[in-house]
Amino acid sequence: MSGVTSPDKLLPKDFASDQEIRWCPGCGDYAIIKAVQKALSELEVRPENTVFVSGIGCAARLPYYLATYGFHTIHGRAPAVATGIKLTNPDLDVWVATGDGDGLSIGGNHMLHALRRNIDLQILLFNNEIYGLTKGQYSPTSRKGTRSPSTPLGSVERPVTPAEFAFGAGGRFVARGIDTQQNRLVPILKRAHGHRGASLVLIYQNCVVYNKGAFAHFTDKKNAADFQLHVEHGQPLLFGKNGERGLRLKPGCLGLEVVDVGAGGIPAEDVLVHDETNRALAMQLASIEPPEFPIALGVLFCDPRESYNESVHAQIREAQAESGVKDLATLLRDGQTWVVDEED
Amino acid sequence: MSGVTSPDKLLPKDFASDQEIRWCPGCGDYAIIKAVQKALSELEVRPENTVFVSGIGCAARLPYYLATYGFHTIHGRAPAVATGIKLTNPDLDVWVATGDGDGLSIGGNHMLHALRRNIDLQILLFNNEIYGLTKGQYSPTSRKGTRSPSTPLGSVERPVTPAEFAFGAGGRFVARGIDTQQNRLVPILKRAHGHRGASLVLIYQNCVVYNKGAFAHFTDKKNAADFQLHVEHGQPLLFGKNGERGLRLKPGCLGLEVVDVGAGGIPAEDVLVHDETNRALAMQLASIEPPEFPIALGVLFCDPRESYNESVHAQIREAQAESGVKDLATLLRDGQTWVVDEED
Amino acid sequence: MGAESKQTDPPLEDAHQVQEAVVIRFAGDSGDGMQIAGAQFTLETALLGEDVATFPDYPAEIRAPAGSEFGVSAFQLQFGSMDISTPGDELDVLIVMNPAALKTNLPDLRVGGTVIVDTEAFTERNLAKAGYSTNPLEEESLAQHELIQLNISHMAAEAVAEFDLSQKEASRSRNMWTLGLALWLYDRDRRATVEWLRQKFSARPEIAEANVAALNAGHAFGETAEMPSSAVGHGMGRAHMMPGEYRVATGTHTITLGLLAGARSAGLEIFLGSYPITPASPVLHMMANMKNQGVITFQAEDEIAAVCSAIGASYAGALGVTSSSGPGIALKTEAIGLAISAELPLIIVNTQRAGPSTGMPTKVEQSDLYQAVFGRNADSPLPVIAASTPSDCFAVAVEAVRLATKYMTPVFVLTDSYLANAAEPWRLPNLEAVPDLSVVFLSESEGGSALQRRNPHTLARSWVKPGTAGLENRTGGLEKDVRTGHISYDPDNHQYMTDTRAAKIAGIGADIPLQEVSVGAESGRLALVGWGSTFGPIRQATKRARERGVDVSHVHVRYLNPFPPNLGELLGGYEKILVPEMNSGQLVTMLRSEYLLPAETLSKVTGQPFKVVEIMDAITAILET
Amino acid sequence: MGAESKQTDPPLEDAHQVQEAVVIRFAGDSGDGMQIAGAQFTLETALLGEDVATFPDYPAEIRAPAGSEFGVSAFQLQFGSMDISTPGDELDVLIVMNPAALKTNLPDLRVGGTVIVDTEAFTERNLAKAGYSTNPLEEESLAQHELIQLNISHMAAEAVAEFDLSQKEASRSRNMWTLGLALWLYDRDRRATVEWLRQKFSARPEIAEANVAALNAGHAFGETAEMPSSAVGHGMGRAHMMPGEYRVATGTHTITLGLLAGARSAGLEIFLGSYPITPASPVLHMMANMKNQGVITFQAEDEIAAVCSAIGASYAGALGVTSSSGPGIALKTEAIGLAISAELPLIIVNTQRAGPSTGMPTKVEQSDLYQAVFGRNADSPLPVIAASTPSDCFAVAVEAVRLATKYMTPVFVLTDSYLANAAEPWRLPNLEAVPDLSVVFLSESEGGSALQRRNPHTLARSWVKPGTAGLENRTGGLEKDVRTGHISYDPDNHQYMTDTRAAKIAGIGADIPLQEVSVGAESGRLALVGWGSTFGPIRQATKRARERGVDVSHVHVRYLNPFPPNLGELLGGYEKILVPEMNSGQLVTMLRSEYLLPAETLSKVTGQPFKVVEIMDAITAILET
Ligand SMILES: Cc1ncc(C[n+]2csc(CCOP(=O)(O)OP(=O)(O)O)c2C)c(N)n1
Ligand SMILES: Cc1ncc(C[n+]2csc(CCOP(=O)(O)OP(=O)(O)O)c2C)c(N)n1
Ligand code: SF4
Ligand code: SF4
Ligand SMILES: [Mg+2]
Ligand SMILES: [Mg+2]
Repeated sequence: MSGVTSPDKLLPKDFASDQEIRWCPGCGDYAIIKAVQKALSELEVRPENTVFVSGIGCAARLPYYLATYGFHTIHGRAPAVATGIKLTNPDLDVWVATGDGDGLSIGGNHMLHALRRNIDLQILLFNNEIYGLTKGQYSPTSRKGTRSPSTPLGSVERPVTPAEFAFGAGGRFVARGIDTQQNRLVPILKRAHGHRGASLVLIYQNCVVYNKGAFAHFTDKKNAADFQLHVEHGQPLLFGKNGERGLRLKPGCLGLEVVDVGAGGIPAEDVLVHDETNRALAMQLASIEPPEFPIALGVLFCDPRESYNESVHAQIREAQAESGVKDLATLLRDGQTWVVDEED
Repeated sequence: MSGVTSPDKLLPKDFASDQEIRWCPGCGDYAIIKAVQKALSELEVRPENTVFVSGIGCAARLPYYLATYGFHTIHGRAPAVATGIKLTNPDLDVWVATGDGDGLSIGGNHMLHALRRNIDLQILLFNNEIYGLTKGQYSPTSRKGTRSPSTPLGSVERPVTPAEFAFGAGGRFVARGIDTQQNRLVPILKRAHGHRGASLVLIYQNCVVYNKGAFAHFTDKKNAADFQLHVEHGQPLLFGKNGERGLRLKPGCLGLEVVDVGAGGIPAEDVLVHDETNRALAMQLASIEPPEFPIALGVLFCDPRESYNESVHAQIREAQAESGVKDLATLLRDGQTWVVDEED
Repeated sequence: MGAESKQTDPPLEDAHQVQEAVVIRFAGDSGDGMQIAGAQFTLETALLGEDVATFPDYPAEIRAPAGSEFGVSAFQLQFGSMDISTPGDELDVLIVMNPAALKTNLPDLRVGGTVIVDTEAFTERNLAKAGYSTNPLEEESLAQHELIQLNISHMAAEAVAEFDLSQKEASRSRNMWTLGLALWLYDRDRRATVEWLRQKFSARPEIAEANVAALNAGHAFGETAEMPSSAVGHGMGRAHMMPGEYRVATGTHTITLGLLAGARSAGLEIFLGSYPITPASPVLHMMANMKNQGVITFQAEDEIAAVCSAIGASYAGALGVTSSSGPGIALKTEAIGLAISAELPLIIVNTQRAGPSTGMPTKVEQSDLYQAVFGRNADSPLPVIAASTPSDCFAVAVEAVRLATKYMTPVFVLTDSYLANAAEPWRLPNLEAVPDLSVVFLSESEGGSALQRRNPHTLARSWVKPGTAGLENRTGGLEKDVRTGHISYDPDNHQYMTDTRAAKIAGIGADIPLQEVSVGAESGRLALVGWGSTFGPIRQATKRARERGVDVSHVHVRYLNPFPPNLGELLGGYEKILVPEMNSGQLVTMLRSEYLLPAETLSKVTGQPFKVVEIMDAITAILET
Repeated sequence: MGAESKQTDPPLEDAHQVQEAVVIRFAGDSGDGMQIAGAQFTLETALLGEDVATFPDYPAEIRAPAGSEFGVSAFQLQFGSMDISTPGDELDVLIVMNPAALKTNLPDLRVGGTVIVDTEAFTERNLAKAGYSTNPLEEESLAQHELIQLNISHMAAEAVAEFDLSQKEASRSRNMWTLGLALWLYDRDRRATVEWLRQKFSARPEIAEANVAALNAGHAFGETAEMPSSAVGHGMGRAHMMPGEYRVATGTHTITLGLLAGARSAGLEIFLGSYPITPASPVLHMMANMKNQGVITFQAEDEIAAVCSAIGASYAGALGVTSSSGPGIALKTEAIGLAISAELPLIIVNTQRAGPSTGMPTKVEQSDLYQAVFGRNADSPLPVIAASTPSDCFAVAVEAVRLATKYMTPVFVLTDSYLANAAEPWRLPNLEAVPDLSVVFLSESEGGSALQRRNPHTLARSWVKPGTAGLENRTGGLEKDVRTGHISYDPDNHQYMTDTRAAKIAGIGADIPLQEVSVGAESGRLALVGWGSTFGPIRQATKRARERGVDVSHVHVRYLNPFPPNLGELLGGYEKILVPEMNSGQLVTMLRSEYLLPAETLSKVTGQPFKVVEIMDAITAILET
């Protein structure tokens, strides 16, 4: 964003760098970057105070195309690099852009620990269920049976569900969105930014070259109403063209079930109301999937705890308040010293 | 176990190697190895068909003391090495011995993917909530505030709950035990062995040197009855000296609650019955903890799926059945060939 | 011993027929199918009996925006009746499908060379995307070349009009039209291509037939149109190839088949633990395609798990292999130390690429030699061998299996992105000549520690397979007692074990072929010492210089650690030593240290292979000083 | 320049007074408190003005079973009025608390030396655990030594009887009793120890006082008992130390303080990203103890995250530091390449240990030099410097900060487990003499790419701190255009950037002190060339040999990459070059390659430091051939 001088609100396009975008035509990443630029603009953040950190992959190219600070690191390690940045300068807004391979295959451990520590990062995971950049091998989120260059007869692995993983790691903010739903994605990104702690935003992203239409069963227009459940805190969990279906507690067990609502079904007030601070509910929402259920989208969980960076710096401040910052000369003399005189 | 020739049932002591054990006196690892030896004996497995693989740490020393095959590899990587062993020779019983540092800090990613793939390993995670071998630094399971050489003012990190992590990773067998409870640990180990897929056994282990009594709040005699809930498939979730307390579904939400049972409380038949194939229940059991709840011990979850090694070999067999194993000469000639004659 | 050349040396009178080779490059958008056109031209050429070498060069981006400069994909090949060991320095013919391809490739066309363009693509929009402010076809800039303007797009579309194709599908046949023309220009068959098309599109025959029609139309166009005679080539006649059965193969094919051949000879299953990375992934892909051969491939969660799983496989009695490129290899170095300490066979294939760090993933470099030889903690020696040509990868792979299993050690195999992707006629190896590598697992305890029984000649410990009763043992990465295999912190024992590990690897020197001279005399004024894929250009440069009477020889080193035992003496016989490398000078460091010879470096680090002329210039320069 | 010695050279007449030093070793069970006894003896000795060098040697096991051989923990020190630079080859006095300690340590006691044993521990059970079938105290085997049998356990228990201690606590005072006796034997004060005890046990004064009582009792015993005169030593008089203020410090103290001093001078915050590993953890621990100094320490989930977090910290404008040992460093090599490519400062401290693989974690080795210099993918040069003594770690750390920030590069600092744990009198550095390392971040865009602005002298790019308006930029591990900093696959650009990275690091050669000769002449028959913690034994061996008239010099190299510019010329002045290293010969490889000098190797890989006599023997041997 070289040359920005006026403090006026920046437009989405002001967050575009001068680099020509090199994603494939039609790639879902184009839609995502638009949403990111819009969110940054609406958040009224400053480009100079914003850092995008990424690993390697198509997703990880994102920082090049944003007019903020950007660090395209190495495969899988973005959360670790971002942790160093955020701990060093907590005033920076630090975002991580990663893919299902970058973030959950080679980088799974850093993802786990970033979420566990609850360091204040916004982690955007572009899940296309494939390794795009390396030309289409299956990934840990690819469905069983995925044919790819490394699994010509179909993969035999059970995929991980990223949101479930996030809960297992102790994540305090878990949200899901779809690449092309800008109107929904922008608010999610803004919520993630507002959450002081690790915010994981899982984005279903269409890799048109190697895994085209992987999410069509719920993203296609004809399936959207029946298989997308957009959750909102305090609102009933309704979906269907006219909100004629909903979720409620399955009586006598710890599960959810789909019910018809209104005429011929249960009364609207009996539908479960979304409570984004209810971890058990959020975990159930993370697990349900078509065809039995819709996919739950939006902020599934947000229940903040003190962030790791806040705790680290609070501890340093306390220690300094207690003993003061010693000058080096004093530090050197820790323990006993003695003097050897000239020509003793 | 050099020199075993008779096919007679081996005794626990027959599974002890000739190596002098080098754990600290009083370490919980002594109790665990006894349970392991007993389980191996009762399972009537052969030492030569059994491999223990470990990373680095006090826990990871286990293989040296067992008269089976043993591979003490590098820090955090045992599940990956074990995966190679099991895929190569599925007839071997492959066990992994790891610690909270080895398995969840540096090795968290391999743990995730071993569980996700559901490869048939028995993974014993000795959780002492500390790095023993490197002299007492806090670990990812250490409670917030843990004072250790690397956190002299107390750790500020939120620990991970290993069982929750396991569910997030898609684990199909999750059990918990206490180092010194041999009578309970042995059956758990045997169940783990019986489960064809990745079996995670989490063992609370007392590091008497660096984290003594970390689990006293539920392992101490005086606390045992009130804070240990030993779950058993098909049995009600009761605890307390005389089973006078139990768990039931908290009405109207997705949680559990502790209730008094019998005189003055709810009738025994209203207490929740453990169903080890109910993942939602198992996840709740994984999360409850003192003081509000007891710690759930035993096989929290066991719901088998085809193991990764079975799938891999089934696919190979199918491919071979379809096209047959070609001889090398045929393989070389894949595509078009031509001949250059002598002195053409 | 240098790499075996597939060529017999041509009779002397042929030696100066440099014109007996042609260099042609197809260039277009990533989506234009240039790699396929090039590969098929290569196949048809090879089937004719000519020699050929190729150089595919494609962008890092998956599908870069159409028409952009960085989206240009090119395939270059040199063919002819002479010994072709490089894809050629300068282009004789350049075929471009759009302005960006013209812009980025024109500088490589020789003066007087032919450029064939698809005029339809020279729209204002495309010109702008390529950064042309005016149309170069209408300008002086092409005056030094023979310009042939054809509306390929249009003619291809007409050729396929009768088929029921979408517009996108129809436009994809342009590469076949172009190929047809190119095949006509050099009088080559189309049969193999037709066959290939029909097989590839067997599920959609209309596409196959449309492509065949386009191919034929391009060919027919050549027949009927008045092509400038300067552009029309001819069959060059068969090259002087060694007798045998041939196919076209890249280094990926040959290394994979070599590993399989080695493992079969050893009686071992192959287990490949790998993680995708450019340009190493094709080895994983090809291995994954051999499930029906019983090959187990494991796409691990990362490179660490990949190498560890391979170590586990070797521990369990299979041939553990892991493949990656520099950044991924970096992650494996700790685990390789474990394999050294536990003395397990392991083959590590590094398909090198340009660095440091992520660098230029699709570009060639051979800068991981230091990493292979020195890149681990502590004293941790292992053998390192490198392939010099696509064909050579086969023998190198077999040799890696031999060394790994005979010496119970990890072995590094170095190739690079050029070798992995370049195709050439491959003389199929005589499988009877593959050495017998049968592995004998220890089957019974003969007292003492099973683990620490060493072959007194090779110093290799015995390989014990879990599942064997009576040989249960514990091993790992801690130092082991020389007698019992138990953990030992004994000072003398550590010295002994360290010395033994070193002696075991050093001993391999006595078990490998003596270093031979690839071209030239066994002593003289100058030796060019190379390794890896610089083989072709060094060979050509040496031969051409010798034709001009320059006293220069080419020594190509396959065994980089340990060196062949006679290498020092051999190199001592030359007055000067120049080491061309696609790095900042790595082999040269090792040679200087080992032999205290004043070897000099010729470094090229551009992500592109050496040109023959660059090496010839260096020869001239060093001999003048 | 070699490492600065804290010693002024003693006047010539003193030079042969080798007896002016004593070597003593405390040995017992891991739980016996031998390390504390040794450390306190060291402190009292240093406070006397004598010189001292220590060698703590403890088992890998946390608390090995009591009485076992592998559970023996020992602390050796040499002290005296001469230049003490090693802990000594042979023991004059050995104090053992049990049979296992006697068994494992006796071989190191010189003929005629004194051995003091705690008889109470020589029970049948303990004898059996140590593998003694008969009681050695009753045997010939000790005839060559002066044996002093004392019931230390009993006397210590009596001394603390009046305090209200558990039996376990009471038995823990044995080490203080023993220390008291040892202090008496050599006429040393107890004040510092008393002070230390009272501070350490301030929460439990009864324990403090009991220990003081035991200390005093041991001392009193010496006064009153008839100790054989041969065992009684004396104060040696002050050593010829450089004037200044001193404290006792290990390499861990000094390196940590050096990093802090460097960072303060540079005006930077320190961020340490680390993961525990023996023997490197103490650096993490000591840094973690400096939270009140604003130091951020981050115990990462693994070594990869550790180095990456440090890179992130440097990116954000702090001084990123990461610390580990060989196996952990292996995991960092990929990320170090990123720091090289992105040109960010980073300090990597490797406290080396014995390998390969897990090896012998608590034992010393200096075998990661190859890894530091060569151990990355691709051409990825960086500076490597090594500390030679505990004191020297301070200056080396400051220098690392200077190089990292001035040249925008990762810097390797090599120490080892000996330096990390060994204590010696440390002359406190003159803080005014710490160079001004002030860092200037780029604060405004002066046209062109912020990232690629290079200082024409150092070739370092400018450091841009996120948060700075107008300088927003994108960087990473892909190759960057020399002008814009954008991703570039341009061949010439890659050559240029590779050359620039190489030139930047090579240019450091002109910015470091010339190599000096540590002991001896600037030319002659033989140079011993060392690096790292071999400084002490090489220095002593050289001095002793010179006393005997042997023409040998000691050159100690701090700058291992690049070498000091005069090193080649300097070494060229000696007839022979011998390179003692605690590895299989790594520096020697680099010297031979760089200077084509026939340097030879003196390798010791036992996990133990060189003995002076081993080097002296090697001097004799090489000069005889
Ligand atoms: C250490 C290392 N290993 C492997 C690679 C190769 N690599 C680059 S991106 C990638 C996977 C990308 O998948 P994902 O994260 O899902 O991103 P996408 O391209 O699908 O957006 C791989 C395997 C690398 N660059 N570095
Ligand atoms: C690559 C590497 N990093 C670090 C270490 C040092 N290390 C050894 S064990 C260990 C942690 C052990 O903790 P845990 O797994 O909990 O086992 P415990 O000793 O507590 O049983 C560490 C950090 C190592 N050996 N290798
Ligand atoms: S390969 Fe897939 S993810 Fe990558 S840019 Fe192309 S469409 Fe997008
Ligand atoms: S340090 Fe702790 S875990 Fe390790 S052996 Fe000792 S008591 Fe057990
Ligand atoms: Mg992806
Ligand atoms: Mg632990």
